[in-house]
Amino acid sequence: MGILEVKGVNKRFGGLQALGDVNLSVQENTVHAIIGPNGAGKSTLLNCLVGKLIPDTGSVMFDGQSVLGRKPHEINQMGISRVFQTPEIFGDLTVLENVLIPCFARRDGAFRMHAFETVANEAEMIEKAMTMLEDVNMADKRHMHSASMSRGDKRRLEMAMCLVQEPKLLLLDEPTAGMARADTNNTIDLLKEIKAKRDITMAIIEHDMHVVFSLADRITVLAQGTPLVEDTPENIKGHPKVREAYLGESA
Amino acid sequence: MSNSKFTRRGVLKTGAVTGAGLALPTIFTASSASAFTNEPTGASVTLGFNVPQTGPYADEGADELRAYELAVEHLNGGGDGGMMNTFSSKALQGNGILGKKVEYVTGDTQTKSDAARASAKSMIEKDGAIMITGGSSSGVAVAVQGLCQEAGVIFMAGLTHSNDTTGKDKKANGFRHFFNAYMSGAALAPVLAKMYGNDRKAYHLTADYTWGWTQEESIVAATEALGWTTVNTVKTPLAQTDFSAYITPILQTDADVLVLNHYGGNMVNSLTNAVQFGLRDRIVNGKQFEIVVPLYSRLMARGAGENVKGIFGSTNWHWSLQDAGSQAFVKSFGTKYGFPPSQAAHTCYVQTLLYADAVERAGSFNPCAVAEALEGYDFDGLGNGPTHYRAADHQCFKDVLVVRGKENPTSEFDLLEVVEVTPRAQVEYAPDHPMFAGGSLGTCNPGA
Amino acid sequence: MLGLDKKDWTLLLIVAVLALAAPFILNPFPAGSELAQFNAGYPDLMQRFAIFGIFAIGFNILFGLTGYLSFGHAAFLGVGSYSAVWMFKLLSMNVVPAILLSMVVAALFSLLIGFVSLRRSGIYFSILTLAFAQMSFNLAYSVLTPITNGETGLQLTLDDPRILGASATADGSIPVTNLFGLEMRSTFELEIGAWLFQFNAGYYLCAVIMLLAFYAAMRIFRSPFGIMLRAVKSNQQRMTYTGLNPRPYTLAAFVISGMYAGLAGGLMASMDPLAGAERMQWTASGEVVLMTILGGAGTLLGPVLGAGFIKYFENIFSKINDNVLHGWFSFLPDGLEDLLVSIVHPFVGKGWHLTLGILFMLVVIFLPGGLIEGGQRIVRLFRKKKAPRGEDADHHPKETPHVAE
Amino acid sequence: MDAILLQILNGLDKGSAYALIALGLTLIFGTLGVVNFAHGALFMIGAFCAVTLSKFLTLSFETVDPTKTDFLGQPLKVKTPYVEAWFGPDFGGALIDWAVPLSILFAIPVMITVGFVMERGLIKHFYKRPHADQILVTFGLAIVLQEIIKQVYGANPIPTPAPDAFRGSFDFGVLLGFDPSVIIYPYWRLVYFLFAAVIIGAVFAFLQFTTFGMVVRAGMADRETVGLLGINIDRRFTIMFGIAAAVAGLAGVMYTPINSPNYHMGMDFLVLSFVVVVVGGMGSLPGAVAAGFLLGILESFASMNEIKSLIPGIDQIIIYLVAIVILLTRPRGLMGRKGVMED
Repeated sequence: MGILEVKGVNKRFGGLQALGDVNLSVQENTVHAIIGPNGAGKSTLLNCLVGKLIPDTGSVMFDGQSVLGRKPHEINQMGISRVFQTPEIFGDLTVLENVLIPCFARRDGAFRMHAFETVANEAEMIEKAMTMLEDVNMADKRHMHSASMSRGDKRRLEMAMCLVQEPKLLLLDEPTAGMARADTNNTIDLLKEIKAKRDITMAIIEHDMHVVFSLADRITVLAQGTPLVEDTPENIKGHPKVREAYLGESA
Repeated sequence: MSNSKFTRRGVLKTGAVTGAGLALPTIFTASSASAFTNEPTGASVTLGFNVPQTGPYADEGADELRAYELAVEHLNGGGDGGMMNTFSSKALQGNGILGKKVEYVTGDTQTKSDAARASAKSMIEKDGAIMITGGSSSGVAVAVQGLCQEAGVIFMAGLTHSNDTTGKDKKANGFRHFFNAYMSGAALAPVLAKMYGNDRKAYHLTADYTWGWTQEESIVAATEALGWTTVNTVKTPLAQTDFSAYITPILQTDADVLVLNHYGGNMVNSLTNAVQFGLRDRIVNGKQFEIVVPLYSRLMARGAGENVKGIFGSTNWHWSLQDAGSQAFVKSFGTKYGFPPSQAAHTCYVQTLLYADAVERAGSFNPCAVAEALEGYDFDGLGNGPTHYRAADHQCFKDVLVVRGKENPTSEFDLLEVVEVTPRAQVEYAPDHPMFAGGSLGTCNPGA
Repeated sequence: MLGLDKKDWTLLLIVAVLALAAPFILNPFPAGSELAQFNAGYPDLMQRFAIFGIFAIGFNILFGLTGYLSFGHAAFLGVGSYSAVWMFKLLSMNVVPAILLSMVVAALFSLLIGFVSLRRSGIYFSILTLAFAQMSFNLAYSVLTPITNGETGLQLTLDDPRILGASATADGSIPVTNLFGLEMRSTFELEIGAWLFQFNAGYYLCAVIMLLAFYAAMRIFRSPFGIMLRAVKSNQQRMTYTGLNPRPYTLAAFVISGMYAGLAGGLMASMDPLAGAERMQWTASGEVVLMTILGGAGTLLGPVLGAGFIKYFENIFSKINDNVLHGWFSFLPDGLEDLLVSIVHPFVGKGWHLTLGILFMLVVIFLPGGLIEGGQRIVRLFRKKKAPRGEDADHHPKETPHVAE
Repeated sequence: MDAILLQILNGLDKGSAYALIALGLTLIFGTLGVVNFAHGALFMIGAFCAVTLSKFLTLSFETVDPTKTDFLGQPLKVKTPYVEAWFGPDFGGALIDWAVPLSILFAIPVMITVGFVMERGLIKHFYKRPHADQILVTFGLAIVLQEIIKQVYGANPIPTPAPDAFRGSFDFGVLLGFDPSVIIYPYWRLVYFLFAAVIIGAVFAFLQFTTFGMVVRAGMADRETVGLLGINIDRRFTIMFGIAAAVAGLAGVMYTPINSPNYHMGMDFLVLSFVVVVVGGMGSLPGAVAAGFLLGILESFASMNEIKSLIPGIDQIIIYLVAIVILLTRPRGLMGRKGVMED
């Protein structure tokens, strides 16, 4: 039994079958990659996992509970954190504040009127955030205005914001999309680093084969909204169906 | 022009010895020695002129301010003396008030009761004004009157036509020279009956706020007493600029008279729209359709252009009056500014003279003494014939003018002609008349 | 101490000193001098500074932190005033119950409007709040006259059925508002040489409440809640995917700022027991927006400065008439005097709107961060002069300005 | 039935003014991304173009008429307009009579110039600034403009009547088989409606069928991409601002005979036109026009006695009520695009 179990999920947009009978199981402490060509339904599937879309049929169980019908913030509170294609951070806030927010979110839940507490007095939270920042080598940038940082630093910060929540599942939505090769490699290193330091379950939606094969323990190949095959990277590499459907002749 | 401005306080304080003197807690800002708020102790006395300087009534406010400046000039012995020469009381000498030079401060009411009170308060608290006067709407007049009552200064209302000002909202410290909605109705109705007959069906459009309501009530009562029927009374929002949607329904009724209980910009627009829709060309029940504007403002009527021609209404005063007082006022105002004064200017000028005269007669600036001098006072020579300041409600009783938009104006000021001067007796009413009932004067408040 | 760091304490202390010494500071010119026209140290205006300061501080909690631009906040000030006056009419002339009720009513009203309006964001939210406020104003002016007394404004009368206290005083006037017996309008006057200073009980009540309001706002700015509100402004998407629900945060901010507005309204009625409908008009809502942006949205002190700036112009510049102008320039030869008067004339007295409009434009064009930024620039200028070539903040990586600045 | 017909006409007429102002606002917002609180002031300036021209045409010399006296009892100075003296009372009088339609010729260059100056001198510096700053600076500009007009022309409304030929009313009812003078409508208001329809049509045609319009529309959809194509979008946007100013100005010119213009008429329309624009959906031109007419008609219906007696005061709040209902049921107004002015 995986921590995330997707069973028989269908989603139609008008006449378009975006997801057709998707089954997926993500095991704890693995990196599970979901790959597929453009339009394969990767993003639709992700949106069904985080509560942005509701599947027409099927079930999505996370940690033994259904996520269907829950709002994105509720699903996050269940233990799923998400990294976006382009880093989504709080640009008007400092780096430290950016990391403090998820700390508070974990401690206080979706809403709390902590209007008369003082951030400066939250030693425990600050320590937790600082440890996290040190972990991603950003401690010296804690007072920086996060919008003014480089894209690589923003990505690092976003990871830190997700990791500090100690998620049971970290979803990564094409974390290297649009990046130059060097940046992609940096991101891969960062993820490897993260993975090496802790037990973590990740689901990566990715287009870039290089990234996938560097990180994933298991890979699901999606084509036209349906999973073609699920296997280890080694087996996927040589799988004829995958070569045909996804990698084409270029591979 | 080179007159330096000394406030009461300035004269007082520049002579004061250096050192700290702590006064007792007082109401507003009277010094411990004085018997009433802002008692003038120096060589001058400060009056507060609170008029709309911004907003839609700014031009009317500007005209009021001109009248006040003229009045101050006359009180201080400048100019030709204006109506001081024709005023039945001869207490004013042209040497200021009680020998003190008259100074003034001005404020902007913005035609909002809040802003008007703020500016009146500032004149009382900061500039030491002993009397507040002015305003161009009833809401403001009632609000400022209430303030002056609490502060312990006299309020001489400017242009305010609502029955409430000297009705349910009357105050012991407040006085109104201007006429009111009841008087408009009482003066206008007989003329209307004479001109248009006793068998008329009236349709009212009324500005949806207190002044509009009191006027509607007054006109309905006065016309119905003469046999007219009221087909409908429709309230229109204050902010309305296009009245077409309120005028077209009239076409579906058998009403043959439209009464516009609007003032200012509302009046200009509703009248313009009514004429546009050809109401005046209509024949209903075999009668010519007519429009009536019970309260006329010449300044605003200009905005309606040719549409005012032949339209009946009432007014407090008009520059074409031939009595000596009016002529003297028109002459000094016209000579100074180049155009004739409005009714707002007239009432403000008269109110200032009446206040000054009352102080002279009372021999004191104490509001209670002044109020006593004004109460029940009979005077003449200020443009409206023999006039009586009634003690019971502080309302002036005088002749009321019924006017009509002139067919062939000779100049841009010559818009109205006086049709009838309705004698005072005809517009009088008992102080406890139902339209005025509900409030009480209270007692005079000197502040200290 | 009290949850503030040293920097905040300094700021609070400065504001406190300024507020308590306002009667001195705002009256720098001797009474009777030509410049006395610019004195603002009289009770009514000082009260207004404090009251509109509270209003703007509250508005800034919503707009400055969450970025939600409400065009209807005057409605909360209005209902606050109405409830306070009704309290005076029906219960007691003591200001405490009146102010409390005005905050409660404003809170309920803002909860209702906020709940509906916050279903949309951006300009759609702004127009929803505007629509609610304009409806309130239009109805208060006309059909709700039995409750609001329409055009004139709700005021006290001699026959109010007051439960605690008499309808009228022994000498037949309307009782005055008080704080457990201390009359709000009572004023101490202090003469020092040519100067006259007025210490008004009402003003000090307003000032103390403003300090409390300022302190509360400071705490909110520094709290985790405050960070959440800034997160709403910065990135709502990230917020939801961090497990936070932005809606209750914004609604809480909306209600808090509504309560600030209600408090301001209640205080206004306590200083002067009249509640006019114009208080609810969109122009009044626009005014607090202008105050906040003019002073510096998102800063603690900015809104207070902006409020003072606008109220100063409204009350001081509008009173400068030609007579005063002639007084100022009377030392000049007549021709020059008249020339100067005619040059200045369009900008003062009835032209004060023009001056205000020009100043708005100048401030927005040259000081994008509002008056606060102007102040910061001046401070920076002095610092640079003091320490030429020295270590300068500009050489460090850009840090976020502390919100208090 | 006849009452409803008349109210529809009233609504279309009111809607014409709303739609014209909202159209200009949306053009400016859609192309430049600027929230222009000074747009009402442009409408007002247009109206005062008509006032200025009619003042100019009635510039007069004075002759003394000893038979009459003025208010001070002195011989009356009779004013005769120069144009009447130069061109004779017939043609001169006709010129004065036709002052408002003639003002269109005068207003177009004036308004385009005003628009250019505004855009180049002020607005362009605010493209990258927050909307709040744009609102503040244009609001300040609106105050300055209206105060200048107030200092020149005073606060009172100034009558600017339509030409004599348009002063009567058109009897619709007779055409439709009703009794005479039951359904009548003033000629000038019909002219206004037709004029608005023509202007709206012209603006849409211009955007739809000219290359210039296509580029502007593309720019409204995606400014950066169009800029990358090497097209000087900035200059086109300046021209669009001029056009928007002209549309607002012409709406103002033609409005003067309906209601005498005064200095605050721009502010009176400003809030309503913003409501109209938002109800239509930010950035949508058809939305702005549709919302203008919709709100105009609903406002007229709400003014009917039958409806007012059911819900007292409904005419005071109808526009706002409709705005609330529409915004709550349709998140981005009638035709708004996603993501525009939502943060």
